[in-house]
Order: sequence, then C-alpha cells, then structure tokens
Amino acid sequence: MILPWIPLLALLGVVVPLLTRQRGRRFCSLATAAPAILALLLVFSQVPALLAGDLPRFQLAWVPQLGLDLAFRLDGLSLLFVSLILGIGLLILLYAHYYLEAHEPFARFYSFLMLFMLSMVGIVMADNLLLLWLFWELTSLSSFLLIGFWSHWTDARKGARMALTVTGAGGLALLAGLLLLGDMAGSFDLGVVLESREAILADPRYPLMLVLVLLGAFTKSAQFPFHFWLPHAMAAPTPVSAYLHSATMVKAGIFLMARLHPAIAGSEAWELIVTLTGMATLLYGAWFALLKTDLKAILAFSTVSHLGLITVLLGIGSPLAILAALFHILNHATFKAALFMSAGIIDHETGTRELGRLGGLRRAMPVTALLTSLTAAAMAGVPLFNGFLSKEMFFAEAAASPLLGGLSWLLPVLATLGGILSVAYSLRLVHAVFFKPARKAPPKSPHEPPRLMRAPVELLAALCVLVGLLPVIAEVPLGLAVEAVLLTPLEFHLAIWHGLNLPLLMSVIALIAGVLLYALHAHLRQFGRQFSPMDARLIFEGAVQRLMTWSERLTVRLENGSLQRYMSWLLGAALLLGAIGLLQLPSLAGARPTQEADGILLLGAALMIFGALGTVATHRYRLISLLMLSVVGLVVSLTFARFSAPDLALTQLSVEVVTMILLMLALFFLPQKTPRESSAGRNIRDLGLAASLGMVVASLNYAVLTRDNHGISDFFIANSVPGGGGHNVVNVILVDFRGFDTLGEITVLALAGLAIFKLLNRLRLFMPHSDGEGRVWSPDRYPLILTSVSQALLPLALLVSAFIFLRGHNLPGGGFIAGLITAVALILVYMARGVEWTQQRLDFQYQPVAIAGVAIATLTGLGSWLFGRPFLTSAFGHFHIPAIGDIELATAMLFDLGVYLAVVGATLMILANLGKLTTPHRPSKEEKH
Amino acid sequence: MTVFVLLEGVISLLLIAGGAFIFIGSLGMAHLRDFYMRLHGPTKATTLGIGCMLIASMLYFWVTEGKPDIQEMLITLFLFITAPVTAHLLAKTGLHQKLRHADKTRGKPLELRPEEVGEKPVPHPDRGHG
Amino acid sequence: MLDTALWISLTLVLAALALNVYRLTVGPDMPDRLLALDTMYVNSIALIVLLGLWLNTKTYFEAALLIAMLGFISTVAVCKYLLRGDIIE
Amino acid sequence: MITPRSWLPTPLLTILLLVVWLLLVRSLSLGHILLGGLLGVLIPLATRRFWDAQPHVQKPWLLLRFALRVLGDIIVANLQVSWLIINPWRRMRPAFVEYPLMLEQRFTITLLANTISLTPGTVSANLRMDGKTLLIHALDVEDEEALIAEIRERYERPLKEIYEC
Amino acid sequence: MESLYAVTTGVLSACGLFLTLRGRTFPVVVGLTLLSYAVNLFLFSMGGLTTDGAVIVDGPSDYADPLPQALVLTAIVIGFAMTAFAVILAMRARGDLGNDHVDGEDNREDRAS
Repeated sequence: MILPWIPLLALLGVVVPLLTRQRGRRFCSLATAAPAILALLLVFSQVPALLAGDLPRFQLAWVPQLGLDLAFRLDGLSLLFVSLILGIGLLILLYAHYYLEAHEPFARFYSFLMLFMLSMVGIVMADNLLLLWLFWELTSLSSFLLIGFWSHWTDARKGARMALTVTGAGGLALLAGLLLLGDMAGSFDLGVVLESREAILADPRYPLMLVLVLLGAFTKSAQFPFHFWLPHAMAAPTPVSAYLHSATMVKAGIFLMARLHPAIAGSEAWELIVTLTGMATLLYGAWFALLKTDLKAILAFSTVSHLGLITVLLGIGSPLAILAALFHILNHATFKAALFMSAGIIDHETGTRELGRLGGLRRAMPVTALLTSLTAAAMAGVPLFNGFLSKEMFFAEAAASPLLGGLSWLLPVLATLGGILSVAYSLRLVHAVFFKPARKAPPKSPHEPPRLMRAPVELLAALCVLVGLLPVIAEVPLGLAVEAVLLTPLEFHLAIWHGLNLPLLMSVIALIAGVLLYALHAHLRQFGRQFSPMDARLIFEGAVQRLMTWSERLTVRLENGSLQRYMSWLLGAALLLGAIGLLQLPSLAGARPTQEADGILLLGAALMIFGALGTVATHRYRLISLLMLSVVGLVVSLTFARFSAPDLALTQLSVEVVTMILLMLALFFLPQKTPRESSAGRNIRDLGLAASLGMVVASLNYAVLTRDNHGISDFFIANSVPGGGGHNVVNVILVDFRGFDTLGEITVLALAGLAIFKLLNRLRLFMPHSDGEGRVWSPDRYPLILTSVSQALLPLALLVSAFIFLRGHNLPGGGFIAGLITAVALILVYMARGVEWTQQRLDFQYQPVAIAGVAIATLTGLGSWLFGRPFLTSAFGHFHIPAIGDIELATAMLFDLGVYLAVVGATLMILANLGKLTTPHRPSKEEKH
Repeated sequence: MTVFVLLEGVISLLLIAGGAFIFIGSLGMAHLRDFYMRLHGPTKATTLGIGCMLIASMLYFWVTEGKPDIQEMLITLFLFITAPVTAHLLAKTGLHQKLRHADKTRGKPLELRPEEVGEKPVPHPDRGHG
Repeated sequence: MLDTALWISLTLVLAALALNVYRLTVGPDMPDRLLALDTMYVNSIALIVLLGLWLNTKTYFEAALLIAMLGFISTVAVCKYLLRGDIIE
Repeated sequence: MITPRSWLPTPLLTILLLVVWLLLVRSLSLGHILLGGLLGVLIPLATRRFWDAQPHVQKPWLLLRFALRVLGDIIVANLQVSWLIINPWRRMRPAFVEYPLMLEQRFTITLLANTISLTPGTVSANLRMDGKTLLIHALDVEDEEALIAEIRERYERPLKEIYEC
Repeated sequence: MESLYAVTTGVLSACGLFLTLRGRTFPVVVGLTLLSYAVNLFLFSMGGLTTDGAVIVDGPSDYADPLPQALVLTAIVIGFAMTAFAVILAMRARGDLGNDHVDGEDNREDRAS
C-alpha cells in the first residue's frame, strides 16, 4: 500500500532541508525537491488504478474512540489537487532557490514550505473528517510561519497574525461543523459521509452545520467579507504568495466545498449562500484589483475575485458547473502562479512593486514581458487561452442557472460585469508595467532574471497556451475529478468553439468593455478615491486592541492581587455548593440512632470550642492565640483516643509538639502582634461567611454521622491478619493495603522538606533584640538543667520510638509516630544545645535521610516484582527461633522503616534548617543596632 | 474474695486520692496569690495525683489480667524527669519577666546580676509593623 | 464501688481542667498561661488513664506515655521563646 | 582488643534501658530480653556523643537509698503543699532563698535542682550562670538557714558522695 | 453525641476560616492549622463514632472504621508539612517584602474589600 507514503515523503521533505543545510543551497534545494518528486511519481503511479475505476484507500485506526483514523484516499479530486500541490510546489521550490537572498535562512524557508505542502497533501487526501481538520489547522499554522517569514518586518508579522486569526477562527467553526456532520452521518469516515446525503439534508441541525462548515471554507478561501486577510498576507515572500495564495491554500476552502458537495450541497440554502457570497467576492475583488497600485495587491485582489468565481460555480452546482469550477481551479492555479512569479521577478529585478515607478520594462526584460502578457491574457479570458474556456463555461452556467427565480437574469449580468473588470485589470497590469513609459525610474536598473528562475513561469505559461489550444488534454484529470464530486461519471467534451451563443457574446462584451474601462480607468481612480480607503488591517487591529483592553479591565476587576478577596470568593463559592448539596437532602438526620453524650464529651467539646474561639479572640496577640490553639490540639488528640483511634491520638500528640515548635520558630521572625486594621464591615462580612460555612460543615457532618455507611473496611478488617500479617489494621492499611498512597504521602513530605530547605537559603531576616514588651533577651542561652535533662531523655525517647516502631504492625504505633518521636527528641537537643553543638555531633545530613526513606519504601515496593507480584505486595512470615519464640517479619516493616526515615528526615529538615537560620549571624551578646 | 473487696477498696481510694491531688494542684494554680506560688501546685500535687492514679490502674490490671504489670511506673519516671524542668524554666521565665510577687515574700529574687537580666529595655522593632 | 470512685475522680479531674482553663484565660502573664497549659497536658494523662480503666483496656497507655514524655517540650519551647526569642540557636 | 568501656560506656544506662524496654513490652521472654539488651547497648553508643563527660556512680547502693528517700520526701512534700493550698486559714511564708552550691558537675547539679523542685515546697527557680548559686523559691519557710541546711544534709551531701567524691 | 461532635467540627472550621480571612500571614497560618484540625475530625468521623473499638483485631468485636483513621493519620502529617510550608512562605514574604501582609503590601485591606 503506497498511499501513506505520499504524505510521509512530504514529511520527510520537512526535515531534509534542516539536515542538509550545511551542504550549500544548491544541494539543499535538490535534496528537498527529491521527496516531493518521488511523491509526485507515486501519485501518478496510481492513475491507472483510478482509470480502471477503483478507489485507492488506506486506513489505520488512530484514536478509534474518537472516530479518528489515519485514513487516506486518492480519488479524482484528490488526484487533481495533489498533482497541483506537488507540481506547483516543485516549481516554487526552484523559483525560491533563486528568489531568496544569499543571507536568508533558506533551509528554514524550505522546511516551512514543505510543512505546508505536507498539510495541503493531507487535506486533499484525508479520508476522515477529523484528520482533514487536523491538516486544515496545520495549513493555518504553517502559512502563519511562511507569511511571517520576514519576521523583522512589522507588516509581515501583522499580516501573518491576521491570517492566522481569521483562518484559525474559521477552523474552529469548521471543527464544530464537521463534528455535527459526522454526528449526522454517524461516522467521520468520508466514504460513509458522502453516502448519507439524505440523512444529512433531512437533519434539523443541517442549516447550523452548513453555516459552520461554510464559515471554515469562506475564511480559508478569502470569500467576502473574510477576504481582507489575503491582501495583507502579501507581505510574504513572493514564492509563498505564489504558492499559498494562488494555487493551494486559498483553494483549500474551495476543495472542501467540492469535497463535501455530494453530502451537503444541493439545498436551497447552499445555493443561495454560496452563489451570492461568491458573486459578491467576484465583483468586490475585481473592483479593487482595478484600483490598487501595488503589483502583488492587484494580483491578490484578482485572486479573491477568481476564488469568488469558482465559489459561484460550486454554488450553482449543476454537473457542468462543477466541471467548470474544477477546470477553472486548474487554470487559475497555472496562470496565477505564473503571474505571481513574474511579479516576484519584477520586484526582484527592479526593487519595487509600485506601478507608479514601473513602466516600459518590455525593453529591459522582453521575455518576462511576453510571459506576463500571455498569462495575463489567460487571466483576462482572451480566447485561445485556458482562462477563456473555463470563463466561458462560467458564463454559460451563470446564464443557465435558474437561481433567484424571476431575477435569474441578474447572475449573467453580474458575471459579465466581473468579466469586464477582470479584462480591465489584466490589461492594466500588463500595459502599466511593460508598455506605458515609466514616470520614475525603479531603484534597480532592471534586467532579465537568471534563466532557471524564469523556467517555472515559462512552463506554466506554456501550459496556459497548450490547454487553451487543445483542451482535450485536460479532459482525463477533470473527468476523474468530476466523477469524484458527482459520484457518477460525466460525459463531456471541452471545445474552444461552441458556435455563436450567449456565452460567446458575454465574452466579447467583457473583452471590449474591459478595454474601454481600462482606457478611462484614470477617471475610475478619481471615482475610487472619493471613498475613504477603509483599511481592513486598521479595523482588525482596532478590534484586537478593544478586546485586549476589555479583558484587561475584567482581569483587574476580578483579580486585584488581594489574597483576602480571593479567599472570600472561594469560600463564598464553597458555601454555595455545600448549601445546594444540603438542600437536596430529604432530611438532615438520617436513620442511624444517635448515641448519648456524657460529661466528658461535653467538657471536651466545650474545651475545644473554647480553644477555637479563644484562638480567634486573641489572634492579635499571637503567642496567646498559639497557646489556645494547642489546647485545641490536645483535646483533638484526646478525642481520637476517646473514639478508639489510638494511632491517631499518638500521631496528633507528637505533631502537636512539632507544630508548636515550628510556630514558635516562625513567630520569632514575625511581628509579635497583629495590628487592628480590618474595617468593621469587613470583619462582619468575614464573620458571616465563616459562620455560615461552619454551619454548613456542622450540618454536613451531622448528616453523615446519622447515616449508615457501608464502607469497604470490612474487607480490611477481615484480611488484615491473613493478608497483611498485622493485627493493627490501621497500620496494615498504611503500609500494605494502601501502601501506594502512603508512598505518595511520604514523597510529598520529603518534597515539602526540600522545598522549604530551598526557600530558606539566603533568607535574611531581621532578628529582634527584645521581646514584645521591649525586654532584652535573657543572656542564658542554654539553661543547664534543660541541657542535662535533654541528654538524659534522648536515649529513653529513642528507646520508646524503637518500641513504637516495632510494635506498630500489631499494636498502635508505626513508622509515622516513631519518626515523629525521634524527631522531637532530637529537636529537644537542638533547643537545649544549639545548632552548632548538635550539628558537630550529628554525622549525617537530613536530606539524604528523607530521600533514603522514600527510596527504601519504593524499593520495598519494587522488590515484590522480583517475585512476580504486583507493586507493593507485602510478604510476611513467622520464624521460630528456639528459646526465643516466634518472631514475625514482614516486608511491610521494611516499608515502615522507609516511612520512619522519611518522617524523621523531613521533620528535622524543616525544623533544624529553620533553627539554623539564626546561627550564622546571631550576635552572641545582645548588641544595639 | 475478701482480698478482692479489699483490693477494690484500695483501688477506689487511690483513684479518688489521685483525682483529689490533681484537683488540688490545679486549684493551687488557680487561686494562689502570685506566679511563683502558683508554680508549686502543679509541679507537686499533680505529679503525686498522677502517681496515685497510675498505681490504681496498675493494681486494677493486676487484678483483672492476673499478672503483675508495673509499666505505668514509666509514666511516673518520665514525669519525675520532666516536671521539674518545666517548673524550673517557668520560674526562670517568671524571673526574667520580673513578674511581681507577693509583698510578704522574703528574699530579693531580682537582684540578678546585670549580665543575667539584659540591659535596659530597647523599643521593640514590631511597633507599627516595619 | 469502683465505678463510683471512677466517676468521682473523673469529676475531680474535669474540675481541675476547668480551673486550668480559667487560669489560661485570665493570665495575667504569659508564664501563668503557659503553666496552665502545661498542667492541662499533665491532667490529660490522668484522663487517659481513667479512660483505660473505664474501658478496661491498655490500648491507650502509650498515649499517656507520650504526653508524659513529650508534653513538656512545647512548654519548654515557649519558655525558651520568652527567654531568648530564638528557641533553636 | 575491645574494652568494655568502648562498647559499654554506661552500664547503668544500659540496665535502665533494658528495664524500661521490658516494662514497655510487658513480657520477660528471652527474645525481648535479648532485644532490649541489644538496644540498651546500641542506643548509648549512638547517643554518647550527645553527652558531657558522665560522672560515674561510685556507690550505687547509696543511689538507691537516695532515690527511695526522695520518693518518700515527695509524698510528704506533696501532702504538705496540698494542705497548704486547701487550708483556708493558711498563712504562707513564701521566700526566695539563695542556695550556695557545693556540687560542681552539671549533671549532679541538675539532679539536685530537680530533686529540690520535686520535694518540700520548693522550686529551683534559677541557676546563676556561674553555676555556683541556685535561687530557690519556697512556698512556706520560717527560716532560710534551716532550709539550706536541710537541703544540704538530705540531698546535696549524698549526691556528692555518690558521684563526686 | 453526634450533634455535639458536629457542632464542634463546625465551630472549629468556622474559626479556622475566619482566621484564614485575616490580613496578616501569621493568623492565616494559625487559621490553616485550626482548619486542618476541623477537617481531620470531619474525615475521622466518616466512619462513625465508635467507643472502645480500637481496630486491633483479636477475635470478633465491633471495630471502628479503620480506613478513615489511616487516611487521617497521613493527613495529620501532611498537614504539618503544609503548615510548615505556609509558614516559611510567610517568613520569606516578610524577608523579601518587608512586611507580613498577605498581599505583600501594607494598608491595602480596605482597597481589597
């Protein structure tokens, strides 16, 4: 299957230039061209199959859940476009090889170009709507890169941004449309979609889908009123303009309409929208093409107008109209690319694109003059050129179309008008540049370009003439393409002479009137000047600016950098949600019978509430509120003990101590008192907020407590001994059943320790020399009694923590608590002896300890892999040692050891580093400062 | 049988005594006249009270579980180690803060050497939140 | 008999706690409050012992042990803070 | 050759730890005795560098006697203090007493100070930085001299005898 | 008993939240601690309030729910780490900004409201 190789080769083309950059431009150009040539050959190799009537397809599931497949097809339509894209792409490459200045990063340019080629190939070959959309967006991106290639030039940047914004927005609309379409058709597979026309047309969502898809197509193909980005995209280097804005990208929208034609066209809405938009675009573009004075601007607007023409044909939608559309796509690609390149040559050789400064170039560059005249004639639709054929078919279809009912004569008239204009501006283009004497001399003295730079133009011009003379050669590809669009073969014959008929008349009118129009176009310019030139860019930029300012204002209103405000918003939201949740309860109290409260509980609750309120009441006297806080902590741990959670009680107690020390350490560096600064109103607001949230929490808690909840705990209790080999279920859960959570938690702990360690370094803080009442600190740094007691307590504490650790698996205790006890004991030494003294005697650092803890835990988990068990599977066994008795060993204990180390390391990392903060620059004796 | 009754009596007695001592300790802390006197209550009476209770529980579990088990002694041990330190440091703090003491107290506690009470007060930096 | 004794001493302990709270609230000075807090810790040992007696279990013994061993450390920390400001120096 | 001093720096502490361990685990099984012994050896080795030079107990039996006496005193003292607290007609005579120390070593001084804090209505309030005088606050004394003398006789002398002579 | 418990949790969280709304860093940290007490109590109570049901399995009995206990146990430790981190941030803020207002600049409370 060779289909996927075509995009793959294009992809290869993206990297080749970057790799071969050093080998010089010539080599690089050739190397870049090679994959494209190969791809083109591959494409042609498929033609026989197509002629034989079967349809090469390739499918590879990518994200089947989304219906996104890597699917390609190569039907007639794809064939037409792929050969256009690759063929013209190659010519452009050749052209660019000469066009770019020596110093410009040609490799990057080639790479971008190939990227664009890849995305275009992807679009036209995609056999899956989503895939098509992906490539569609890729074209927007790559064209952004190409248009903005001269990024030092602000016009280039602005133009690129504008193009990206417009086409990108269109792309989003298209995505929505395609999703709808796929939903209607029941699949994103193109084949299916094309088959299910009735279902789609019948679907009520059809109009919406149609509008969205057309938005995508129109923005891409620069249809009025989305045309404005195209002229500004002319800031791109000419090869880009020639490639993107004549042959390929702007045709993507057209292609989309043709591609989906069988599925979504044919409805009233389609015909009206598409035809009228096209007609408007046709006239608008033509008119401005006549007025502009910049060579590339003229070409850009003429492109707009020709795209409009094609759109009109697609809107009309009769078989012959489709044929004409495809034919004109082909022709326009050839002559417009050629024109752009000649414009580039002129620019390149004379240094300007202003008609005012050009003129009389036919002596300087006769060949270019000839080529330009030929291609311009094709654009104007002069007989015996390819443009003439398709344009005449266009006139015929416009005349024959029954659209607009009673006003159906309007279409041909407007069509003729468009023809007149296009003749006029083509004539103007040629005459003004080559024949009319120049008013001012161009910056550079003009001369012919290098031979090979002209070659692509020559080739294309030759094609124009050739097809114009014997249209038959175009019949085969067109036949295939039309069949792909109409899903049925179409009998047709391309001829130059159809006898005297209306279309011929229209062409003649167009020619004569066009010449006349140009003859007096000076007056037209006068006429045109009366209208204030509305620059689309200014409008666009203005819109962007307004958007920016508006969002800025919004941001400032919402996010003013005040944490308090955020908090209140947050809490308000939480309150709302919680309240809503509560409102849904049938009744607050559940079925479970409540238990009696006794005196102890009453007092305990009273103590806790007292402590909490006290903390708040005294929060401006920070030390006192800390004492109050630790009352709460104490009672909380008692509560845990009361409600049969010994492990929690132990943990809470030790954490209590650690927290107290931490806060004391911090308080030393922070103000001792909080100023009274909250306004009364704010206090009231906060009180209200907090109180109502408290009520919500209370009712929530009550609701939970009074309902029966069947948790998964029975499993744990049942399997703790057989599965985990431990009697203390809480500990077994921690180190075994939910060991993975614990692993994560100790990791967080270690990370917090490290983060704090980092935050603390090179932190210089002012250290008060006196306490809140202005008393100078006592000089007795290390009270003797404290020191000796701390040293007496250390061994005992270590013993106890060893005890707590070892029994943890079967009785209350475990790594967390043991670690905290050890840490606290060491902290006591720190307090009693100071940092230097302790550090000298501690021959290890804390960071490694914490990390080692996490590592041990992890390794224990990994160890179970060695035995082919899942991560963190614990094993345990009872070993009988004579005279000593059973000893139980469980790998979970190793894990617990990891927890222990992590806790010790992290806690000491936090507290000891915090304490260290003062030692380096702490005056031994209090000195005034 | 009578042994158990006797034991039960002893245990109950100890319990009540312990509670009483604890209460007295806190009472002293609550209503004595100056800080230094309040200090005595908790450090002594309370410690003793805890001791009584621990003995009670020791006896109780001895009776119920049948085997002697004096691990409660550990708590007493720790209390004996720690309670004095707390008291000492608290008193030290009190002296440092020059807490006033009942007038009738004899001895002049505050004639601490100048290097022991810091020099004359300096304004605190956090007045008005730098 | 035992139960009544239990309840009596429980009541006494609770009363003691209430007294601590009183001292903690009125102060007047930091050391007073600190003393009250420390006493509260010690008294809670008694509470836990009583709980163990009441539930006839030794599960909570370690909690009491821990308070006896570590409870004083936070008090020491605050003292050190009041004395030196910097508790780890 | 490994001398006992090097792996068993403080036999008393080791024994203490062993006992505490056995108390904690509530069993006398051989396994626990071994484990406790092991910890009793390891922990001092691990923590010895956190100690000042440890005075060595010269006369352990005196230490035991001293401990018992202190225990007794504690009970008595507490009864006294409790009575002082609840006695409505009490007339306390609180006093600050400067106690000149004979002991020199930090550890023993600490022991003395703690003992004082635990026993008769006295709290060791402050130790002069030169470590030569101990400020004692007493709840109820009629005669400072007597108090000083009592402390010296009852506690300081035995301590000095046990550790420092 | 349940109602008592619930009310206590509510009061704790209310106080904690009020403090977290203050303008200076230290009260906010204290508030966070208070709040985490409340949250731990709340989570702990998810398994219901059991008396004398410590989950030390030895023969059948009515045990407390071990799962919330295990989760809360780690929550307590992590809570400490979180508090520590907040505290250090507060100190860092004071060291770098020179004041201890949560917004990093003094006297803006009323502007914020």
